[in-house]
Amino acid sequence: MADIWTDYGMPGAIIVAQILALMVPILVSVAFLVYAERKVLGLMQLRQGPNMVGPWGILQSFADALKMIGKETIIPAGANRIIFLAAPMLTMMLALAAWAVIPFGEGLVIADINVGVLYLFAISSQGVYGIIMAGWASNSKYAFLGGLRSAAQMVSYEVSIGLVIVSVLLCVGSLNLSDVVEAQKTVWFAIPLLPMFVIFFISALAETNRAPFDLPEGESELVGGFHTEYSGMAFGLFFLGEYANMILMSAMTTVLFLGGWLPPLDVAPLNWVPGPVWFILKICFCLFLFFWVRATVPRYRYDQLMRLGWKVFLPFSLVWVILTAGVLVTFDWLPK
Amino acid sequence: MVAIPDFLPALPEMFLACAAMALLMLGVFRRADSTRLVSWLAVGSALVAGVLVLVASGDRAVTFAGMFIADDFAVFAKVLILTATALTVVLSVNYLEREQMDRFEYPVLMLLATVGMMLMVSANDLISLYVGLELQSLSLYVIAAFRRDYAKSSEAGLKYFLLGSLSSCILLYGASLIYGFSGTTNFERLAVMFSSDVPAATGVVVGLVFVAAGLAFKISAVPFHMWTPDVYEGAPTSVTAFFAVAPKVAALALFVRVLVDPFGELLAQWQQVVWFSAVASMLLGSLAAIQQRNIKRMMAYSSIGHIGYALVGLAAGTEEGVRGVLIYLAIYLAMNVGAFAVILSMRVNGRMVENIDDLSGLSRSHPMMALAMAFFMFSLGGVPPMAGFFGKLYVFMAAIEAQLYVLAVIGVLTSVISLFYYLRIVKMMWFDDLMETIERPARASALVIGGTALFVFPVFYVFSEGILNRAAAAASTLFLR
Amino acid sequence: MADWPILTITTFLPLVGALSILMIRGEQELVDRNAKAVALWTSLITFVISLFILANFDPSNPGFQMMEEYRWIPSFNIAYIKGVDGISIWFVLASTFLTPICVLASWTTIDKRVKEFMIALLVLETMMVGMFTALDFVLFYLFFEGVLLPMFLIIGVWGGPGRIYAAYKFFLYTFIGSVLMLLAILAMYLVAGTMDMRVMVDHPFAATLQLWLWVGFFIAFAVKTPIWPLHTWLPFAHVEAPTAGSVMLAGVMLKMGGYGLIRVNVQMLPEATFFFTDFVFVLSVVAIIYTSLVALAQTDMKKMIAYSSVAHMGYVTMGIFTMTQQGMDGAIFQMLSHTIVSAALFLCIGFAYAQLHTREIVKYGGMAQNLPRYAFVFMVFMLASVGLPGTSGFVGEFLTMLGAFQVNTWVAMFAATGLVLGAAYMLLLYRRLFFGKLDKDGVKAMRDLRWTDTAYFAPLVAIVLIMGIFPASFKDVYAPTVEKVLLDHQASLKAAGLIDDEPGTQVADRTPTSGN
Amino acid sequence: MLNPLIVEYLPILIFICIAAGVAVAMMAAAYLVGRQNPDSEKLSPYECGFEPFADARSKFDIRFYLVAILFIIFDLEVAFFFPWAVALGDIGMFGFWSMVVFFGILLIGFVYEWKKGALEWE
Amino acid sequence: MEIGLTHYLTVGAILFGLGAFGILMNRRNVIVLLMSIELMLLAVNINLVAFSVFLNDLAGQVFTLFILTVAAAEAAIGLAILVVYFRNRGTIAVEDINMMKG
Repeated sequence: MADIWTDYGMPGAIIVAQILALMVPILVSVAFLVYAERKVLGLMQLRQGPNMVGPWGILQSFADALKMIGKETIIPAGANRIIFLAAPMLTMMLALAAWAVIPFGEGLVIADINVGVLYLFAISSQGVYGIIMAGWASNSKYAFLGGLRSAAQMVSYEVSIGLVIVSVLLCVGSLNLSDVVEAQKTVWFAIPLLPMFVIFFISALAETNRAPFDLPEGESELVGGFHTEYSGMAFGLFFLGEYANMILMSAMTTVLFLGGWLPPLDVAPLNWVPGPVWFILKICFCLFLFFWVRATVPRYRYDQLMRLGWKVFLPFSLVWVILTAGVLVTFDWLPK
Repeated sequence: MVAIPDFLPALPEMFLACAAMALLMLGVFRRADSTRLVSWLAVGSALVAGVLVLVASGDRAVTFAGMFIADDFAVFAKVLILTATALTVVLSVNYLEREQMDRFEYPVLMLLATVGMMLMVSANDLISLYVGLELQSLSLYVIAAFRRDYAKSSEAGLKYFLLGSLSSCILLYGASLIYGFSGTTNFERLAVMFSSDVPAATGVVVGLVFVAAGLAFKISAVPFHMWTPDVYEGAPTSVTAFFAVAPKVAALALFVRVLVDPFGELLAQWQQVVWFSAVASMLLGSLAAIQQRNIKRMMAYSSIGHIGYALVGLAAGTEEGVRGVLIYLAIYLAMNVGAFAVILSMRVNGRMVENIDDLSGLSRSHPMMALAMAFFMFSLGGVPPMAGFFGKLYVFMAAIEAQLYVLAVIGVLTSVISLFYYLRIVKMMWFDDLMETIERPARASALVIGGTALFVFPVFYVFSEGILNRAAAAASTLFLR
Repeated sequence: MADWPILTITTFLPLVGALSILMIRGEQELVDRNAKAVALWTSLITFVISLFILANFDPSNPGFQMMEEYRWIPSFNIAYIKGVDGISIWFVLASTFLTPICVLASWTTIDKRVKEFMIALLVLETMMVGMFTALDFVLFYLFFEGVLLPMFLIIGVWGGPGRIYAAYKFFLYTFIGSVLMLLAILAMYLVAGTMDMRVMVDHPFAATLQLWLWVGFFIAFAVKTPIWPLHTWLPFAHVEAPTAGSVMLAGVMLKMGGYGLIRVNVQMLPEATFFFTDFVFVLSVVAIIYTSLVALAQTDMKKMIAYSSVAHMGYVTMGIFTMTQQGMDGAIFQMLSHTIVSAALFLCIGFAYAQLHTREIVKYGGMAQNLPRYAFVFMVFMLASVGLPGTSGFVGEFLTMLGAFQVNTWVAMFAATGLVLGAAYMLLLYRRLFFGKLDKDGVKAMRDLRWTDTAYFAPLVAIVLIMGIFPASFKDVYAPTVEKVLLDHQASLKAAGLIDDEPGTQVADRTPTSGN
Repeated sequence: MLNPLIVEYLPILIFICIAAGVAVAMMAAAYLVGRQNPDSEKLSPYECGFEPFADARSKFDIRFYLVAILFIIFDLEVAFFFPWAVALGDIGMFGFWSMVVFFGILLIGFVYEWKKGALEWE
Repeated sequence: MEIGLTHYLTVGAILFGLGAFGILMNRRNVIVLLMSIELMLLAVNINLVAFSVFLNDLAGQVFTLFILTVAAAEAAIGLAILVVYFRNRGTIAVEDINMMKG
């Protein structure tokens, strides 16, 4: 018995503890993220934002959550029950699962697998399933079309994201996310690969169906998009998933381009600050960019969106990958 | 650092692939009415590739880490394939225009399929085999369904796709077993492995059976022939013409190489299977064709039968047998291209006709075409003095030499049965009265008809020794070990 | 003279003619006329050239003469070998002789697709001459089968109402037979290692193998000859074929079977031949009697002649397998005679058919009164067919019977019955056609032979009579060859231990009695 | 002890399980807490107040298929880029030029699509 | 229980069998056929990767990569053909693929 405990039980318990220690803050921060977004938007547009629930309205999100739990979960007639319910859960689950490989600091990662980038890429690609399932299962025209649009949009930008990641990998020579961060000791990739960084960030907006690419849920044409028929907690899960994804994308941006837990400059006052703090700060910066874009940029038309994805980002990132590789090979800068 | 492989042996393939891509770009940038230009350029590049193949012939070169082999066997098959492609593209040009499906992708896809076929016959590894096979198959799936507005065509494409990918799966499963139980996918290493005294693992034999089944699918040998008649009937006729020759040649050459080269030592294991398949193909091909009214369907069964004859040579498992197969393929190519050129010319009042009856009285309206078609039919039936006779002569000779007497006897008997339907076409054209006048064939088609007809009858006699020597050299490269 | 390839020229000159006809373009009528003219002149020139073969031929030499040999497919030991010996030379001449006659006979009777018809006829001639002169097995087989294609078209395109069935039957029967021959050829090639027929003749094949090979060849030749019971295609083919087709069919193509039996079965497979002799005798006798009886029952005159052909071919096979000088001499002579006589009879029927468009015997009658010249010509051929002394038919039948008597009396007895039956139906036919009352309007309106018709009947009559009166002039050409064939045959039988080599027994009986 | 591979990946498995558990729990909580009182009007799909007509999952624009198909192809090409990018240091110049060829082919396909209008939406 | 090669092969064989049965038994929908084909390909991949690991030889994994790529292309083409077919016939039921007998 003791062996089983030391061999399996103990490490298992540690892992579970680690996971919970990560997941709970994420869920909480999602709640605050919603609040933060509304506040930031409010400030940018010279209005108040939430201010009634709790001090400065800080408990707004929790109130919303309570409301959602209390609401009735409506499954429309003709909908495919199982898929209808599975879709939001899948979205939520994926948004959380990706965090398993994100390094918060040196060694501060739950699973330090050597194909971390691939895992991340794979998990974030799955996101489209939740949406297409929701759109299809709802048995509603708006949901269906919204789902299709959403899916098409996400896959379109997925390709560019993949190529962007490839260009980062060229400079790293490893698929391990910690290695990716370590490789940015000299300079953050956001600087040499600036165009890639931009593309990645914009694609991340599209991946998460955020403004200005939030037209799957463009109210004027498609009501609520793929979640038109969702209500209550089922809707809440989509909602949570979307915001969790935003944080995830920010984390990815941070890891890939902004040096992860590394301080901006490896000098005295800056490197006293622990890595995870830098990491969280950078995520916050990225999230702020998300809000900023939402507050300022008007929504794209669908054809513009697809054009941008296929005709601008894709060729550009393709060429950039080859260029990067060429430069690296020619000057023998390749990581060995 | 990775050593840079020798590209030269694969030069024709690379040229053709580049040509296909260049033509694709040409077509897409010229936009309107580029089909004719692209088609003729495709013919030209096929010919250039053929020249490259011939120039490089003679030596046995293995490159790309043992994946690719260029030997006389491959050269022979490639020349046939390229000839078939060039001829069928020539035939297609007018057909496509008249049927309003002249899109420049067509010749490009043909070229890509041809590249795949060339890879297939040059494959020296299960991986390159698979890649070549799929490049071919994928292109063929598309051109089978090339006539988008025509239900039969898309159904043919769908059917071909479904069964074709099923066969690919079967082949792959076999390949995985072979790899797993022998530890290698390379043909040479496999051959070395089997030539030792250690008996082959059961897994390898099972894998071989799967691979053979998958390939039998591609050559449409019985019992894996089900798709053939439907696809032949449904696909646009020019595509059917292509299907009937080039992929058959390539897949059969591949089949021969796989069975003879790496698995030659397992002759005892596969000979019975090939024997059975040959007999079944010959029987089914000749019996089922008799009741067909649609000429494309009839040609499908006919081609099943012909694969059976070619397999007779393979069943012998000897160098003579392989030589017979190669000669058979060469002749098969000529007569089938010719016959399809005639079928492609079967137009009445501006639309295609496919019924055998529509050939009635062809000798009245187009005596030369009817004569050529009679040549092809007699040749397909194996009636001397047409070239088709020699094809059968050599495979049967090999079969008798390998003491497969029953196979040879069944072979000649089925070729007699098959004469029933070949003769029926001759009868239609020559004995029956004129029903509807078929339009004049386009000049290119007429040239192909004339050329192949001449080949089938007198010209083959002049070149037979040359073809024979080439085939013998090709066959011998497979038996080096 | 000897240094130009006369056999090749004879073989392929008609083909050249056919190609030039193919090139003729223009007005329908003009094309037809030119086609006929080209065909006639080509075939006549070919005939003249073939006469040079005869002139150059040395009868005393039993081997092959005027040899031509070229490499063709050396890797399979296939070569282009041509040559004639005493056995084949007359058949070459028969082919070249009958072709112009056929062209003439079709001059007016063929009115549709004249061009194609002439081409088919000339191609047929090429194939026939090629087959008789080929000394390489592949070449032999190619020409042997190649005959089928033009003949198939001749029957199918220009034949009577049942032509399609007849053409199919003709084609498939012959083809099935010959594929078996192909297998046998392949087997022989694999044993002997060459396709050269001269080598094959000397090659001793294993006894059991010989039996199988013999069967393969025999079926092929038996269909072609035809030998009962494989003759059933023949009546249909004859009835439906146009006159020229029937003439070629009866005149030359049937002889291919007989020629093949001698050349292959007898010369190459002596032991099997010895083994199967009685079997062939039975078949021959049945053919003679049975088909004569069938002929007696026919109401269609073409069919009657067709069955009589089968009967006559029965004498041929019987004669060949007696393995005596007389028997084989007679068989060859019978074949030559039949070439002329049956061809002529078909021409006669064709003449009548062209006017009355029926072959029913009852539709005719009393023609002797208004068609005297026709009646005379018909009579000559009828008598030759019956075997009246002084006509060609007599010599052949007499010699084969003589040979048969030496070997097996019973066979000869039965064959003799066939002679009586033959006389019965031919005389009956003649009586019903030419005597009796001239009461049918159609018959009354018929015209007699004109000079154009005489142009092809006259030489036939002449030859029938010459062959009957001076048989030696024909026989001497091939007798030495036959003698050698028989000696070789006996030598191989001795070597195989099938017969005693002491003189005075069987061999003594078979010793040729006359060389001249 | 456990297989190192499992040690490395077990946390991920547990993580995914817990994530799924959280999602299910939240959904279940809503069911337990919220009052379920469905009626047919509530359950009918939203169609701006009209009665729903025709099948919601009807035919849709072919271009969505096209995008899906293009995505499959390109995503796989990207999948090929991954190992290449990681290993470029080992395969050097030859590896680079191989990929340039690959890239060229990809580019031709891309140009073809572009010119054929597969990327147009209006 | 140690998980050995046999287990992988069994899984592969079962998946392959399921795919094959899916193709042979399914009478409903062509999409299911496409999925069955994919299933079979994946079964092959499992085999190859398992062999590759147990043989300590990379060829199997290389093969798998090729298969994956080709499978994607195949799926793309298959879907495209299916779309064309659907536009012509208005159905993708398997039993309706019968315009040509045989």
